[in-house]
This record gives sequence, C-alpha cells and structure tokens, in this order.
Amino acid sequence: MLQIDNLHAFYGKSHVLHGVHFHVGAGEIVALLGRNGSGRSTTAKAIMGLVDAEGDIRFKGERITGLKPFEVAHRGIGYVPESRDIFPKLTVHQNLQLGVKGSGKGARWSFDDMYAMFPRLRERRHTEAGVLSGGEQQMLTLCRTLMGDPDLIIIDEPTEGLAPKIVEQVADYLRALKAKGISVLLIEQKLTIALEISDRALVMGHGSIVFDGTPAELKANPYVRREWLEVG
Amino acid sequence: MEFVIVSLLNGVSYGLLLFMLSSGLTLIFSMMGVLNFAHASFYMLGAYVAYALSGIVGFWVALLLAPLLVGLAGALFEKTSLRKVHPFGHVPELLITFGLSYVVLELVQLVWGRSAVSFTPPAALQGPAFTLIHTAQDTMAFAWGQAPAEVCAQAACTPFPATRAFMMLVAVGMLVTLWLLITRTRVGLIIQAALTHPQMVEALGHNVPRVFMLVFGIGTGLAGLAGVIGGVTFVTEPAMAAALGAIVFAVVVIGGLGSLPGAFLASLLIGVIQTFAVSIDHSIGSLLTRIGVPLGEALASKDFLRLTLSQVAPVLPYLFLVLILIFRPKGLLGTRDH
Amino acid sequence: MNATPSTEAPVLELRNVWKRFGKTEIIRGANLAVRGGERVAVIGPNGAGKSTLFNLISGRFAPSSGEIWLNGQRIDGKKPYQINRMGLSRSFQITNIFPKLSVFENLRCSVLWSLGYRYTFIRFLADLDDANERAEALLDRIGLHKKRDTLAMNLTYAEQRALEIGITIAGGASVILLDEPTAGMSKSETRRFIELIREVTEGKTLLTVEHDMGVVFGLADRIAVVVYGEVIAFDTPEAVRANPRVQEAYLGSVLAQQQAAEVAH
Amino acid sequence: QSARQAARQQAAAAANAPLAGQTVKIAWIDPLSGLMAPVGSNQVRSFQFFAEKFSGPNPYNPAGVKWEVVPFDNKLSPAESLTALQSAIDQGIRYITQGNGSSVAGALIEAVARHNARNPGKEVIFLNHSAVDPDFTNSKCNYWHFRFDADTSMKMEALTTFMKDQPDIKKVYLLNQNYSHGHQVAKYAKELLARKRPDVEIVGEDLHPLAQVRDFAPYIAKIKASGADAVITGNWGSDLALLVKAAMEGGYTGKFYTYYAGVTGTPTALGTQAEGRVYQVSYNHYNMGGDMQKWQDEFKKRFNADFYTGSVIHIFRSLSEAMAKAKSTDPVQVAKVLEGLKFTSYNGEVEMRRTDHQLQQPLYLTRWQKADAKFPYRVENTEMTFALVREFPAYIASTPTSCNMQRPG
Amino acid sequence: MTRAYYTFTPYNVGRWIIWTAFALVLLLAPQVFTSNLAVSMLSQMGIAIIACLAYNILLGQGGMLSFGHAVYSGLGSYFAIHTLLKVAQGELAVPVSLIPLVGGLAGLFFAFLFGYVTTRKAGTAFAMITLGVGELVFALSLMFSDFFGGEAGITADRVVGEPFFGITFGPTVQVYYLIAVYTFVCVAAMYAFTRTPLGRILNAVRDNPERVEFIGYNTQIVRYLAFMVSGFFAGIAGGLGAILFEIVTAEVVGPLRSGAYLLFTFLGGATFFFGPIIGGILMVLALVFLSELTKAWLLYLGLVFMFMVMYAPGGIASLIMMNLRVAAFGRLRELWVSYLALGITGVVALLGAGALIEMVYHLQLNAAIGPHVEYLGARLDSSRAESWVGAVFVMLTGVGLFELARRHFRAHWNEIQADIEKEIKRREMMA
Ligand SMILES: Nc1ncnc2c1ncn2[C@@H]1O[C@H](COP(=O)(O)OP(=O)(O)OP(=O)(O)O)[C@@H](O)[C@H]1O
Ligand SMILES: Nc1ncnc2c1ncn2[C@@H]1O[C@H](COP(=O)(O)OP(=O)(O)OP(=O)(O)O)[C@@H](O)[C@H]1O
Ligand SMILES: CC(C)C[C@H](N)C(=O)O
Ligand SMILES: [Mg+2]
Ligand SMILES: [Mg+2]
Repeated sequence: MLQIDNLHAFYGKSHVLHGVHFHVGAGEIVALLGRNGSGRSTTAKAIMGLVDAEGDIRFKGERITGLKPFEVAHRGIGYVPESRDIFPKLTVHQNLQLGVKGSGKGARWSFDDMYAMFPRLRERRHTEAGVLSGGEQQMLTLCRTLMGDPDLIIIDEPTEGLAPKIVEQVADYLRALKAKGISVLLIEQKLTIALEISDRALVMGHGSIVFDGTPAELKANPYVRREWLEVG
Repeated sequence: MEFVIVSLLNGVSYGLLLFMLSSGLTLIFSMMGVLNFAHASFYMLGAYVAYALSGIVGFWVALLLAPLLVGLAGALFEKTSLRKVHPFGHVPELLITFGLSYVVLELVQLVWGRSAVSFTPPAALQGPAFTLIHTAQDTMAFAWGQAPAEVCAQAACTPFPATRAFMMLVAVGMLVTLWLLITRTRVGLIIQAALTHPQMVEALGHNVPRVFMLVFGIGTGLAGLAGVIGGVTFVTEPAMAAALGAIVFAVVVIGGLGSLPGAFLASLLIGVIQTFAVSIDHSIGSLLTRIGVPLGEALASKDFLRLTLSQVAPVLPYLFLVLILIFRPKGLLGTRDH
Repeated sequence: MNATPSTEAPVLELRNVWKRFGKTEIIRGANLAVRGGERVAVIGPNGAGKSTLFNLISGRFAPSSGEIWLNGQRIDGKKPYQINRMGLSRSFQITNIFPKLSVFENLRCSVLWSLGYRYTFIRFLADLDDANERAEALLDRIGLHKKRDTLAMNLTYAEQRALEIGITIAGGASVILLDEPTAGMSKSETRRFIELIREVTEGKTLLTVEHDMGVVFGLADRIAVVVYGEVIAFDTPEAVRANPRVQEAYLGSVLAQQQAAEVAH
Repeated sequence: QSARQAARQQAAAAANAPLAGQTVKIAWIDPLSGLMAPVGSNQVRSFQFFAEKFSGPNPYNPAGVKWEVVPFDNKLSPAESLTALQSAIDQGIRYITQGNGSSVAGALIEAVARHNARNPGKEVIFLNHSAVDPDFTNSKCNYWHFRFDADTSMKMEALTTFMKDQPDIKKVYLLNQNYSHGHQVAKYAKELLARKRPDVEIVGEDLHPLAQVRDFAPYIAKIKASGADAVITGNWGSDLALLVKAAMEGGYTGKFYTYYAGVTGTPTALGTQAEGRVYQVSYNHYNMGGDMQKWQDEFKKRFNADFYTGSVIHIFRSLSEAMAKAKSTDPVQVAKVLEGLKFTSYNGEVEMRRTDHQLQQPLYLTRWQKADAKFPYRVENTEMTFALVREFPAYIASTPTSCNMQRPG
Repeated sequence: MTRAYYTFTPYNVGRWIIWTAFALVLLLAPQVFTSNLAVSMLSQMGIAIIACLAYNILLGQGGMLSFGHAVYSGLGSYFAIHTLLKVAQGELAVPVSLIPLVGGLAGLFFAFLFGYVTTRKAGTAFAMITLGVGELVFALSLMFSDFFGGEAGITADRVVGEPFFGITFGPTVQVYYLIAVYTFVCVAAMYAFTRTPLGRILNAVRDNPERVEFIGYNTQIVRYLAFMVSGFFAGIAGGLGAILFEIVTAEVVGPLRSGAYLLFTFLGGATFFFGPIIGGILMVLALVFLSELTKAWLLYLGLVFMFMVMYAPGGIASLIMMNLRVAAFGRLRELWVSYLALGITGVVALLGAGALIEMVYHLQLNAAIGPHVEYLGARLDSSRAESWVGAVFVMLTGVGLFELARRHFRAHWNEIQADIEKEIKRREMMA
C-alpha cells in the first residue's frame, strides 16, 4: 500500500528526517511511536507533501513524492493532523462537507455514519466549530477526513485530549476502519491502546525508524522501550 | 414631487454603481481576506479596455469582453504576484495591490494618455429611458423614452438617462449571480476554510491556489464590468479610480465585511443619502438661527457653522464608516467582528 | 502574593453558575468551593464544560447567572486582566503564547504587571533587575534556558506547553488554572511535567483539567467531576473512584483503570 | 513676396538682437502627475513648443535669446513645488513659471519673495501663467510676481458685462469647487451681478469638494428645482465635464457660463449635446486667425492636442521685449522694464500694469457649437468649436487693484 | 532574527559606536552635500525618518495598520505654523527651536482624541477606522478654511523672534541642524521606547492580544498609549515640516501622505527598529528625487514595491539583517562574488528596462518635442529601431544573466543557511 524509502524532510533549513524506511500493508494498522520531537508528525506531513521532502514515497505503487497535498489526497490518503485544524468559522456540518472530495459519490461513509459514531457532533452540528470543546474538535477532524473516503488514513495523536471512554471508542472504530479494508498509520502516545489495536509498531528516534516489529516483539524489547520510549 | 422621485432614482442608481464595485471587493475581501487597493484600478481598466474594444467590436461585445479580459488580468496578477505574498500575511498582500494600483494607473496613462477619452454609450443607451412629465395642472405623467417636445413645451419634463437605467439592471443581475455563486457552490466554504488553514484544506484534497485565483479573477472581473458601465455613464479618465477607491472601502465596511447583502444595503443607503444630502442647504448655523439661537456676526462667519449639509455630502460615507465602526463594528449586516 | 494555605474559607468559589450560548446551556448550575493551597483536578467527558468553566472563572466569558468569588471578592463579569491582577492565572488547552517573542521575553512580559511596572515607558526593561531575575529563574524552572533566545514559535510542541505553564505561573498568582497541561505528551514527558507542575505550584491553589487518569490521581488532592455542565462530584481521589455515578459517567473503562494504576509503580 | 518680407523682418530682428546667443532658462513648475496632469502636460508642451519657435532672433524675440524650458513635476503640491524651486535655483535658473493651483502659486510667490530677500544678487522672477486668484495682484501682490492670465474678477467682469444685456437670464445658480478658486468665482459673480443686473436673482449657491464628486445628477436635480436658467461655474477638469454631462442627461436646458470649458478633456466630454449651452470666458480663443491660428494648427499637428494657454506666448514675448530694452537677462534689470511694459500680442495691445503686475488684455466670450466656415477650428477633434460671441476690450475687463507694490530699495 | 529582541545592555560598545556614527552622519551630511536642494532634501529625510519611526510604533511594534497617520503629523504641522504666526505677531513668545514640540503636543492631543475610538478595536476594524478618520480630516481640512487656510494653506516666516547666537533659522542649513538635533533625539527616544515595559508589552499585544489580557494587561489601553506616543512623534515631524517649508497645506493630512508612511515604513522594514529610518530616506529620494529624474517615477515606484513585497517582505532591513547573520558566522566573504555578479547583471537588466520605459514614456508624452531621450547622460533616439532593439537586447541579456547568477546565489545561500542552522543547533547542545 504505502512504501517509504530513505525519506528526508526539512523545515526550511533544519533537517528533521534522516532516511526513514517503512511500509504499511493494505488493511493494516501500523502504530508509529516515539518521543516528543522524534519526527513522527513530520513523517506524516512529508507523506502529505506538507513539508519539503526528498526520497521515495510510493502509494499503490505510484511515486507521490513532491506531489501537492491535494493531489496526494486525491490518490486516496487521508490525514488527521495533530493540531486539530478544524475550520473555526464554519459550522460542524460545513466542516464535514469540506471533507468530501469532488462529488463524493460512492463514498464508504455518509454524514449519518459520522453522527452515529459521535452523537455529540450531531448535537452541535450547526455551531461554529471554533467553539467546540477540545475533544469535540478531535472527533470532528477524524470524521472530516473519513468523509474524503481515503484508502489509507494517517492519524496523528487522535486520542489527545479525549476522555478515556472516548479513547476506547476511537480504538474500536479504528478497528472498524480496518474491517472496511482501510489501512491506518497511527501516530500515538498512549502505548496501551496503540499496542492493543495495531498489527505492527514502528518506533522513531531522532528522525529515523529504530524499531519495526509486532506489538508483542516491542513489549518483549525492554531496551527499545527504555531507550526510545522511556517507559519501564 | 418629481424632484423627490428623480433624486430617489439618482440615489439608487448611484448606489447600485457603488454596489457593482463593492460586490467584487467584498467577494475578494471576505473570501481571501485581501484588502484589494487596486480594485478601483481594475474598475478603471475595465472602462478603458471597453473603450478600446468598442471601437473595434462595438459596445455590446465590449461589454462582455472587457470584464473577461480584466478578470483574466486579475487572475494573472493573483497567480504571479499575490500568491507569492499570501504566506506573508495581509499587510504585504495589501501593499502589493497598493503598488499595483500605481502601475495600472501609469500603464493606462501610457496607452490612452493622461486626459479623458470620449467613451460614449451606444445609440440604444443614449437619451432617456423614460421621462417624468409634471404638467402645468400639477399632475404627474410618465412616458417611455424621450417625451414629445410639444408635451414638454408646457410641462416640466424630467428625463431619466438610459445609461443609468441600464446600470441598475446590470447591478441587480450581478447581485443575483453572486448570491448564487456564494451560497450554492462549495467554493465559498473552501476559501473561507483556506483563510485560516490553507494546508489543511489542501490536505483534504482541494486545489486551493486555483480557487483563490478564480475568486480574484471574478472579483476583478466584476470591477471591470462596473468600469465599463461607469465609464459610459460618467467620464473615462485616469482620475476615475482614485475618486471611487476609498468610498468603496467605506461601503464594504459599513455593510459589514464579507456580507454581500450588507454591501448592497450600504451601497444603496450611501447612494440615496448622499443624493438627498446634496439637496439640503442647512448648516448648523442656519439651524441654530432657525430654532431662534441668535448668532453674532463673528460666530455666523465661523465656517463650521456655515458649512451646509450639501457641501459635506460627498464625505458622508467616511463619517458613517467611522460611526459604524464605533457603534456596530460588525457593520450593518456583517456577521464577524473583525 | 502567595496565599497561605488556609483550611476553611474557600479561596475560589462558584455559586450556582450558569452559562448559555444562544439557547444551548453549557454550564448548568455549577457549584464548587476550593480551599487555599489544595490541588484540584477537574475531570469529565469531552464537552462537559471544563474549559468553559475555566473561561468563566478567568473572565474570558461572563456567566449568564450565578456568582464567582475569589479571595472573598466577586469576580464574575470582571475582565480577564482584572481577575488576573487579583491573583488568578490560567493556561490554555490549545497552546497560547507569544510566537514572535523569544522565550525569555515571553516570560519577562508575563512577570511585568505583578511586579508593578504596569504601562511604564520611562524605565528600561534591562534595568528592571527583579523582572529579569524572575524571568531567568522561570527559564530554569521550566527547563528552557537552552532555548532562552529562540522565538517561541520555533519550539517543539512539548516545549511550547512548558512555556505555556511558565507564562501562567510567571505572575506569581496564588490561584492557578491549567487546562490539559500534559495533552499530547509522551509518558516520559508527562512524568517530568507533573513534577514541574508540582513544584511550581507549591503552596498555591491549583485547578487542572486532565483526561489522563495517571496524572489526575498522581497530582490531585481532590477531584471535581463535571458532567453536562454540573459538578456531580467533588471529593478525594479514592472517594471519586468509588463513586458509582462517576464510574458510569466517566471512569467506567479499562483504560482509565490502567492509567490510574500506572501511577502506582 | 510676403515671404521676402518675413525674411527681411527676420534679418532686421537679427541685426538689432542685443542678446543673441545667450540662453535663458525658464523653470516650469507644474503638475505632470495627479489630478491636473492632463492640463499640466498640455501646458509644458505649449512652453516647449514656443521656446523652440521663438528661440533666436525673430520678430517675436527682439532680444534674440535662446529659450530653454526645464520642467519640474510638482504633483500639484506646494511643498514639492518649493523643493523644485530649490533645485531650479541650484541649477542657476532665474525665471520660473507656474499656473495650476492657486495654492502652489501662493506658496511660490512667498517663497520667491523670501529667496530674493535672503539672497540678493540671485533674484528670481515668477511668471504666473494661469493661477487666477485675484489676491495675487491685490492683497498678496509682490514685486517679483507677474500674472499673464486674466484673474477671476476680470473674467467675471467681462462675463457679467455680457449677461447685462441678456434679458432672458433671470435666475442664476452658482456651482463651484470648494476651494479658493471656486470661492472667488462665486464671490465676484454675486458682487458684479448685484451691481450690473440687480434684477437677476441668485436662486442657489453650492460648493462641492474638488474632484470628489462622481455623480452630479443630484446637483442638476437641485438646479432644475431652483428654476435657474443660467449656471455660473469656475469648475475645471472632470468636475466641469461631469457637471455638463449630467445636465444634458438630466434634461436641464439652461446655459453654463464657465472659465475652463476649453481645458483638456472637457470639450471631448461636452460632446454635441451641449451645443450652444456652454460659454467660456478667456483671454484667447480657438478661432483668432492670424499667427495664432497658424500656431494652433501646427501645435495640433505635432501633439494632436489643442493649444489654449495663450499666456505662454505673452510670457516669452514680454520677457524678450523687456530683455531687449534692458539689454540684459538679469531678473533685476528685466523686472524694472517688465512692469509697465506695453506691446501688441495676438489679442491686441496688452500692458503689464505697473501697479499690480496684472497683464491688462482683451477678453473673449465664446460659445460651444458646431465648427463652421466662420469658426473652423475643431476642438479636440470633435466637430465642435468655441465660437466667438463677444470681445471685451482691455479697459472693460480691467478691474481696480488694492495693491501697493513694495519695490526693492 | 532573534537578535531583533535582544536584551538591552545600556553600556555596550557596539551600540555606542552605532549611535556616535549616526550622530556624525547627521552632523557631516550637509558638509558633503552642500547645494540648497541637497540640504533641503536632507532636512526632509530627517523629518521623514521621525515620521516613519513614529508610524512603525503602530505597524511594526503594535501590529496596528493605520491608513491615516498623516492626520497626526499634519495637525502637528498646522499647530506649529499657527504658533509661528502668533510668535510673529508677538502674541506668543516661543523660540522657533521649540515649535516642533508644539506640533508634537498637537499630535499627542489628537491621538488622545481620535485614538480613543480607533484603538478600541484592532486588526481590520482599526485599519478601516483610521482610513475613515483620515479621509474625514482631509476633507474637512479643505472645508474649514479658517484654520486650515483652504487649499492655499497657511504660510508663515520662520525668521521670527530674537536671533539666538546669530541663529535666525533663515538659511536652510540652520534649519537642517535643528531638524538633525530633533531627529537624533527622537530616534533615540523611540529606540528607548522599544526597550521599556510598555514597548515590549506592545509587541506581545501584536502577537497575541488575547493572552495579554490573561497576564494582567488591558490591550485596549496598551494600544491607546502606543497610539499617543506615536502621535506625539508624528506631530514633532509635522512641526519640523512646518518650519522647513514655511507653508502648510491640506496635503499634509491627506491620504497620499498616510499611504507614503505605510509604504515606505514597510519598504524600509517594519520588523526591525532601524527599518523605517531607511524607509524615511527612501521616501524623500523617491518622491522628490525620482520624480525629477524621470516622468515614469510612479511606474518605477509601483514596480519596486511589488517586487520588494514579493521578494523581500521583511523590507530592506531584513535583507541587511540576514547578511549580518551570515557575516556573524563568518560566511559573508564567500558571497561577495555572487553579489557582484547579481549587482552587475541586475544593473544591466535595469539599464535595458529603464531605457525601454523612458522611450515609451517619451513617445507617449513628448515625442513631438523631438525623438531624443536624455537617459543617464546618454542620448537615445526613440524614433530609430536600433535603440529599441538595443534596449530590448540589453534588458534580455541582463535578465538572463541575472537569473543565472540568482540561481547560483540561491543555491550557495541555502547551503550557508543550512550550515548556520546546524551550527546554532550545535551551540544549543553545548549550552
Ligand atoms: N515548523 C517547524 N519548524 C522548525 N522545526 C520544526 C517545526 N515543526 C517541528 N520541528 C522540529 O522537527 C522535529 C520533529 O518534530 P515533530 O512534530 O515531527 O515531532 P513529533 O514526533 O511529532 O513530536 P510531538 O509529539 O511533539 O508531535 C522537532 O525537533 C521539532 O523541533
Ligand atoms: N462560545 C461558545 N458558543 C457555543 N458553544 C460553546 C462555546 N464554547 C463552548 N461551547 C460548547 O460548550 C461545550 C463545553 O465546551 P468545553 O470546551 O468547556 O468542553 P470541555 O469540558 O473542555 O471538553 P474537552 O475535555 O473536550 O476540552 C462544548 O459542547 C462546546 O461546543
Ligand atoms: C488651469 C486651470 C485648469 C486651473 C486653474 N488655473 C486653477 O487655479 O486651479
Ligand atoms: Mg507530533
Ligand atoms: Mg477543554
């Protein structure tokens, strides 16, 4: 599905990613772990073409390095940023509308599916998104991306600021995505969930992948956990 | 009696011209957040281009072509210049249009000279659209086109120029089309979203740059259209941009930034108020004397007491602008408090 | 400035506070009495009204009805800066700093008022030794002295969060409100952060919104549970964890339990 | 044969051209950008045209000097003009000319006076070609300032003299730009009408901001409502063009008595509708015949524009006359001779009145109408022209002055 | 960039050098440029510098975009000139040298008056109110001729009162030195302002007004105070203008003047304190000098702006600072070749373009005077094809080469920047 080789990314002049390698298979949930500042979000942005990147990014076999974000999106990649970029002046519903690409026909998801998933959003559908609570905003970004009907979805810290209950909900519905055959690249802090739902775990440190294996392997690897995740 | 009617018509038609300009500005302003100082320049450009074209292809074709060309020019400017500075924020955007207004002015003068050109309306638009006849026995009559001379011989005839009637027509058409564009299409949403989070909108699969270009093109195109009509109705000269530039800003703000209906309302209000203000010769002084406050010679000669409403009429818009922003910063129909 | 931890008279008190936006009621008769010097964690489902509550207390919004008391003075309807001057300071859920100022300047700006410099323009900042010292001290406390002269906007997310806290405590307020201070931080970062918060709020009254039960139970003396704009429970961690209503409204989940457990070791 | 005559004249002129070979620079300080750019660029051409034409010994240049015009764009701004004056002086230029905007003229008069006082031996003369505020030759009159246009009061004098015998004028409306020029026009119109036609009623008076008004329809409506059958206006540029245009469209049938209907741009805008309804009073007109006609045609051929600032010719000729008499190009000497100088120009005998340095000259009232055999000159290539209606000898147009001229030591 | 807000250490050698140098420049300028025009232009520059710096207190430091700042400098001018008249009539006894302060107080007063309403809002609302106020005051200034003297303005003679040590302020040079003194003092004062608590909080308000409210400050008051400070200095500039020109006309409060402040402050560089100084100098050069050099000055002005905004949005100051940064890391040396190349090719391109523009203008404006165009001493014949072809050729070659040079430069520049970033990171690590 997604195949990344020797990816380098830059913020202006500062070199953040130093040759990242990994792949995400079809219908697979891959967790991308790491400390703050290790470069996970940058990886996501690089894939979306939001930061200048060098190297080889292939999606469905096609090279997408250097494409414009909207082109990448149209190839079928959805992106949920960490800084919940909801559109504050638009209503919840309008936000969702903007998620829809082109005519939006034949999409896997409808507005109702979204509202069904998070009833809270239905309640607030006509309020300006800017005033939503942190958590609600998080939900909104997720749904908005789904409306674009992606085949691969990159989610940057989806559970941040969500109440534990909702967090589990999110976990469930990531599984639901998987069930619908959508691949997920999950950037997470909360190991507990990440390891629980993901098929594979990547650990990132100082701008490159330092571990690639199953959750089980990671659990069994205290060195990586201590060195790169700082958890006992 | 006919004085009131005519003044009303004049006011409304002038207001509608203002609207033709402010609509484009509102579009660009509300959607792109760009204070387009060159807007009036595009208005002027429209007039001149149409003037040049009408010599070749005739007025009516020019009426269609000129706005298109101006719109293209606008889009081109957006693509080549404005887009580059968009990331730097609003002040640079504003300044680059500022610079553009100089350049356009100079180019126009280079091509068409520094004095007015005679851009006359086509036969169809010459002469009055209708005439109000105020007969001797104090009854009002109404006649399409020019009223027969013999009638006007023993009655007061007040023709209403066809150009102005046409202007009103176009303006209303413009309002409708714009309204549809903004409400019925998703373009509006995309742009407003892109204002705050352009990257995110792109990441959702929308080609933001192209949409921006489109909007700017349309906005300037509208200015161009207004120019064609303003050009034939008034004078086509290099000063025509400067004269309207600031007023239009006043209109847009008074109406409420980003509110098309607001711009419409404000344009009409200003048009009408300005027109009627002209006809009022009262000054603070005259009012004071009217209500019996005795004014000494010295006082009466103070010019802020002598200043009549008709004299200040042309600057009323700025007065409203300030008052509105103080008492209702949203503007008349505005939604956001900038 | 520092409030001496008193046991009885509440430092901060909400009396039947309501907040409506349009016709939607967000806060529905919230009551809360916080004693001086205690650390209170505010928890509750998303959209329950925690941040709104903070916004009301800190003067960002005026309550639709009800009273808010700070150190025996009514503050509801007062402007943020007035409330701040009365010794209450808050941080934001979405990072809210001065992006184009250096880290140091961010902090120095935040100490100025409390040191009584107000709108002075007849003295040089450089000569205000107390202000500079306090700012430097803060730099070290929040562990950003390396980034002293970096523009705030170039900091990493975590660093920005730290600065956020720094700005909040700079004024030496006696009551401090933190809205999800550790959001988006990795375990390790979070740990370090709780420590930080502990020490910088030493002897002060602290209210903090948190979703990470680890943090909550690790930090709080008492926990206030907000659900649908009401404070349905306000008690010690143990009591709250026991409380059945809280169980079903919020905690009743594996994750929460795990997190809570994690603080143990 | 007449050609030989001309040749002989040339020779004669050359023979007694005392200053042949010397170059006299005139700094032209007027707008080439902004509101008045059209007028300005027309006028700078006029100066350059005649500088070229009159240079060297010829009947119009008894002194035989070579003229050179150095243009400065003052953007219609007094402050800018003063800077321009500075650099002109730095370049050793001793004669300056200006005319657009009484504000600039006022500033220059003072500045020149000050300069001459502060820098004896470096005196500068200000030749005013079109700034028409009467004060300049009355309350504000100054020895170093010479005006070659006819001021507002003189033109109004002529205008009202004409109106005196127009019985059909009963109600007059005054519409002017809200700045000193406009104020003056209104003031003198009221004053002189009251004297010459007490029966005429002033049914309305309006002042509108300079170059702000786009839409004159409201004013026309007002004028119609007032029942005025004549409008007196000092407006120029688009303020006049738009006014007349609006009048035609608004079905106003009265007449317009103007100062500047002939100035660049306006005639084009007047168009055919305004036929017979617009009058202009000026010290020259488009169908004067003689040399003037030749020059006008030549000017048009070269620049495809009309020559209307006739004072340019006065300026060159009177300067040359004065220099010839003074046998010097030094402003101090020239000024002595220039005041009180008499000579025959295209509009007959003219005199630079000694008491106030206001050129006394005949004035003409012309009417906008179709060009014909009698009045052939087609203004701005329309088929229209300004046809002579009446000529006023200098003594009629002349107005008294309150100036008591301070002459340097 | 960080350096822009470095802490102020009063006794720091570099700063002393800079300020003495500044003083010397002010002192010696008229010895170098002696002609009347030059001196008068230098004086205008001094005034423009004060005005632009004052304006930048709003734009650069407060993030307040004003379209009507000429109102305050202008009213300053009017009050100054009226005072001058009163002094002349012996009704007041203010030494001429202090009259600029009168202007300053006037500016302060009106900033106090109008500022109250304008600064209630920030952002676009603020910009629009200032636009409105500006247009209003301008329009009214033409209507209230009692005070404003209509479009003829108010004139006065600055040579009044007792000569003070033989200083009459008659000769322009004397006025220049008066202005120079004021310039130095005002610049110093405004620099100091940026170093005070209010000045810094003003920056904070620019960056994030909401947060400022939560650290105890009332943003409205901050803006208001800043506005008044700015108005005061603007007024001083106005007062000096009145003395220099001895005439004040409506244009001084006009929108064009306000626009000029905005444009040139930005061009100079609003993000650095000294940017507006450059801006002020450019302002005089552009408006006075350029318009005397060529008829196409407005076109040049417009184009320059568009390019500057596009390629150097930080203004000239930012360009300087970037190079200083490079220099600070000792890498500037490597660049001088590229700069030379850029310079030469750029000049060539401009030469060609300029020649074209001049000839076009010539054709449009005064072809009939004769085909010849004086262009930088050279004499172009706009009627002959050669000169056109030539000009085009020169321009194209210039542009082409410039582009090459630019690419090379870009590459080199980026590489240097990258190194510098690394270096900085390294130092952070070590720190
Ligand atoms: N806009 C930016 N400009 C410059 N450097 C940046 C920028 N954003 C991030 N960085 C740097 O890039 C590195 C990686 O940042 P990134 O956001 O990818 O980390 P992360 O793994 O997502 O951590 P976090 O948990 O904070 O999201 C960090 O060191 C940060 O300093
Ligand atoms: N200005 C406003 N207008 C309308 N509704 C608002 C406004 N501000 C907040 N709300 C609504 O009030 C509810 C509570 O918001 P709040 O931010 O307080 O939730 P919260 O408890 O902080 O949730 P979270 O833990 O997710 O941040 C939300 O549903 C939000 O949509
Ligand atoms: C030449 C005219 C059009 C201008 C007129 N002389 C004035 O004083 O403004
Ligand atoms: Mg991240
Ligand atoms: Mg919250």
